Amino acid sequence: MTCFSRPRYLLLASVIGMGVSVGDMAKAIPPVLQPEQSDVASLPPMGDHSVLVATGEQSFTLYDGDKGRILGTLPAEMVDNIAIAPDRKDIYVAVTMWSRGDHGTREDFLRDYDAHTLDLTHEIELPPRGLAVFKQQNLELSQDGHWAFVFDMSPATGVTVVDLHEHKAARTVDIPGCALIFPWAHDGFSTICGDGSLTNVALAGNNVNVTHSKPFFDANRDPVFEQSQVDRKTGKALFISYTGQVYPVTLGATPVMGKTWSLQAAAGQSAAGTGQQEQAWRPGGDQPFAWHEVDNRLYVLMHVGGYWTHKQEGTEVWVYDVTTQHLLQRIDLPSPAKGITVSPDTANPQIYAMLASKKMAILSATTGQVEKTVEAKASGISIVPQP
Amino acid sequence: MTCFSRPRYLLLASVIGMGVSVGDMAKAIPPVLQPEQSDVASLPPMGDHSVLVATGEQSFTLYDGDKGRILGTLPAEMVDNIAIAPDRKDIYVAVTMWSRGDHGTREDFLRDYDAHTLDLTHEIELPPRGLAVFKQQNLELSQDGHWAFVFDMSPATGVTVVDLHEHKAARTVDIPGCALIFPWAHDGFSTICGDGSLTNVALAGNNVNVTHSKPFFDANRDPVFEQSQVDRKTGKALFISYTGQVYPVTLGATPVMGKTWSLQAAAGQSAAGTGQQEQAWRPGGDQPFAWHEVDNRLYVLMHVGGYWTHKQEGTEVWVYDVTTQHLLQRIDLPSPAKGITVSPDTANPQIYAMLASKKMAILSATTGQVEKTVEAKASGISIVPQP
Amino acid sequence: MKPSFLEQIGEQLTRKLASSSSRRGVLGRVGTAMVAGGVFPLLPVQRARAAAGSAAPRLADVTTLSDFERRAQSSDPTKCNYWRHCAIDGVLCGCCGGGIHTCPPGTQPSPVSWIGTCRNPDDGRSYVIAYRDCCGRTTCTTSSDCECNTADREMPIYRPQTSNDIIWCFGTTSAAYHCSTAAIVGQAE
Amino acid sequence: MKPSFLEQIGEQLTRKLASSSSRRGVLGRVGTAMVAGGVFPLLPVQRARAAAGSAAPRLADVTTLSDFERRAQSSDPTKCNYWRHCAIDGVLCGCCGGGIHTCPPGTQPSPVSWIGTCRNPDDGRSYVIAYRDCCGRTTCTTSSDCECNTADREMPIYRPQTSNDIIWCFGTTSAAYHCSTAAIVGQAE
Repeated sequence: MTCFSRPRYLLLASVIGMGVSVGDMAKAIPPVLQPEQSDVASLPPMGDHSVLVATGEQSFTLYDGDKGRILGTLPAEMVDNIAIAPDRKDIYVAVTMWSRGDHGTREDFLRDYDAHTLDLTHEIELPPRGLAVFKQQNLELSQDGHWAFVFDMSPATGVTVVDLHEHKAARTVDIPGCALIFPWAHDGFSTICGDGSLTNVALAGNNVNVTHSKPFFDANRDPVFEQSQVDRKTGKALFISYTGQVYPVTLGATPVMGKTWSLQAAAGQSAAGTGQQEQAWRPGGDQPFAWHEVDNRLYVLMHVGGYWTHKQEGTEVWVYDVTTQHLLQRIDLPSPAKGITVSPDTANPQIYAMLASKKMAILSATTGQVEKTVEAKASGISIVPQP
Repeated sequence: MTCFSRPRYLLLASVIGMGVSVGDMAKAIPPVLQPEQSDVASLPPMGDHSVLVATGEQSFTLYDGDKGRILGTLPAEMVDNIAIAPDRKDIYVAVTMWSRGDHGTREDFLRDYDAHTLDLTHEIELPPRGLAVFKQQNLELSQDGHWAFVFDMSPATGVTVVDLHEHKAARTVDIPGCALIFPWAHDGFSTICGDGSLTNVALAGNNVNVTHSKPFFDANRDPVFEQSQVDRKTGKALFISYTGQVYPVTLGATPVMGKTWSLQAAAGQSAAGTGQQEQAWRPGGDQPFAWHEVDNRLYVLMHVGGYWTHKQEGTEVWVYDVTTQHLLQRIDLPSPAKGITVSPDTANPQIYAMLASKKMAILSATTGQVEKTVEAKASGISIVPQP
Repeated sequence: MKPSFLEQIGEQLTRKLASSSSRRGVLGRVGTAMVAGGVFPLLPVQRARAAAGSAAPRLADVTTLSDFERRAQSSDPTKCNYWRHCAIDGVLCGCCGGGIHTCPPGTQPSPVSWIGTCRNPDDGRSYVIAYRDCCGRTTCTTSSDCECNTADREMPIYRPQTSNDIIWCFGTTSAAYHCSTAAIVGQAE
Repeated sequence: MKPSFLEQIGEQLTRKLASSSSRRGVLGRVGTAMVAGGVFPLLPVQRARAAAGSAAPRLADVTTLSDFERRAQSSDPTKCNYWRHCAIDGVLCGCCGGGIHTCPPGTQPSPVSWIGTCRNPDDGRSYVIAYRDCCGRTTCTTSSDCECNTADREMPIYRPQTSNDIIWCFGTTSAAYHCSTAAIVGQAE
């Protein structure tokens, strides 16, 4: 009910600032500051020194690596995944929610954000995604920008192929016993299976052709990291095991295996084994690897420990020349880091290190010096655009 | 597609622990630990030393004040509100959400949780609530357990009356120029208006009768705190101003004003004024007051500062005898606190202090000693059951 | 003749809130409220206009300034002690990809806001500041140094126009709070 | 004769997942998977049964224990170094109103989980531990001391049964993660 028996207050301020007319004043008096209109920022084309950081378990925050400053925010929780389009014009986020917060109807979407405005342009319905702590390889894109690949687990595993031109899920491919998505250079992807093999999915018009490769690593004794790297432009992968063995594979319907090498041997040390008390430099963390494809350098977050320390924070970043399989550089981190990414440029590449302290350290990949330290409330995860 | 060309793995563990048959063993050998079934905890009747704490901007966490341990969790964000039923059998949470997280269709609910199981028993649709950083007085209950009162702001202000027996919103009462809900002992509530008056809403069957009182405080010069206290059993309120003036009012269709007193004068000091540089002990914080109705004691979070420091953390808790209007005790806090509550019992009352460090300190209200310090990730807000 | 301030507000609200999805019928209720405009007390913005002629700066009087005013700076708008932030409660948009009167990409400024009156140390004048929230996106996660809570002349929720605990997101696609700006409206009296 | 372990799993899954609201048809797919039971490798739980006769504790061998095992304690199940927590990733339910095999009020145990194999310092035996998540409610907010991430014998997501980064909430009202328990399934080989 409304009552008019007494004065009431208008409880609103206008969006329009008033014009304030300033009278003639003596020159010595500074002018009165003028009213300001509210506006909304937009972003320039995404530069090489851009990094999307998982922050506060509620968002990915886009940072300018040169200034160490925030450019914008995309909502995403711990189990959601994010990917930057190869042409950097879109950012995709795969999300899962329930209609009433922690209960109600489950809904899964692939959200398409315009990288210029950060506006949500499409929200594509998905079948139930696999829910795990963020893994880059649970959401991948084809290089031609036509397809997104979303990992499902119900707990049976599959991959949903999303048509990004039509903005809809096209099909789901079962990948029993396998997980993670490593895209080929063209029209397909491979997944890692529990027996140490690959299952390879070729997209062929409205069909898919599935092939299975022989096991190439011992999944019981020394599994390869979920965060193994793939050069999306060439479809070449570097699968890296808990102990530090590197398995180069050119992905395709018939994957081609390269020569295995050891992160430790490439550094002039003994290859590490699987002893729980065998102290050695080992890769580890939430996101231990970053492959700079243009320079063909592999950056690895390393720590000293025994076997089963594959999730331990790294104290150094080791930089390898993948062509010659030699260690080029060891970079000391200011404090232990959970994950790293490296910017794609060759002129002045930056390392983005997500520290256990939740700060982000931005280092020169060339000199190893810390350029910025940002109070980012960061978890271990970040992604950068492709070259 | 499913493929049977190679062994696959069953990726599941059973909910049922296996029975493990243990053979005859020598007495010296400890028995093999037996399989365990999973179960779900439920809670005893809510005790006097229970406190619900706003935690991590995503939940209210129910603590046992004696043990300093968590009993359970209810989801709630910064703008949501919580209330414990007078009989302690239900906990109500008023929430606002959007169907797609930060966008989509807005939905407002009053959730009814069973205090024994913490199960959600009803989710009652509401018109759009007023959204503000948590204020106890934005959600109130009638003492007979029949009605909930929810503050609305669109930005016009109103109160939605919810029938808790029928589990539905019954009506919305406009309260133009007014806000906050202070329930009467029976069948009504009062709200504070911008001109320093009260608007009083009597529930009468299917109708409401609205009355307006004269201004009793100077809202321009020295407004009363939003967190002013009401004894819900008697409908007596203590409205407390920024400077520390206490206005006792017996609420009703025709509120009865008592004699104003000063927090500082009751402590043998000069009453504080409105000077920005006038240093004095003043009330302040997110939740500066707790009225122990049975003992008729008022606990106030105090700090030294000038006027407009009404949100500053308190360094001490001052305990007043409301009957005689004298200071009884000054309790030093281990570190500055944003808010306090006091347990309703007379035997061994506890002060729950939400520290700026996000810890919760549990103090004896009798001795002032810290009994527990809990890493609660607490914001300033907490509530306790009624006597 | 320029429309009066109240007419401006009315026009803005009508235009801005017509697309509101509120179930409560904001527009109808605000319309009802508007007709009684004549009995409303002067708003700070009107007082600002009335005082616009007297543009000479006041001398700083350290005996009457608030602690915030004594310490305020005018060089870095991404800090809590920037002069315009005398009564702000929230995350500074300038730390989130926006600016002092600019919302970060993907968010929307609320057409209504709370206001403060803050003193500019450079000219000694007081200005009315509109703390317009940027809305429609998950809260910005940034350094704790950008989370501010100041309260010079800040009033309770029953005086909403100068109350900073309210989520001032009305007429935006959603009332999800992202960050807060501090735009100049005009000189205060 | 008792049903075999795989039959037990099958029965449990059928019963537990029949009410699942998954759009992907969990039941049909799991049913398909079950028929091939004979070709599955032995699961740790089966190996546990096979080894149940050899109940004599092994002597602690400090040269082969993991760092976690060397430091593990058996007195306080609300700490990350409690012996059963050798491969847990999440918030301990014992810190949230639940217990070592008990979900807090208002949550539901997931009928499926990942497993670890942990050594009990009291008897020197290794046990298979089911890290059953409690689901259907906002994540528990508690002391950081209760947030654990250990990885003895923890495998990648392509070996999901021993992978602890997965949200193991299948067949619950929602897959919202609240906390994790560590229930004994049986003695390991």
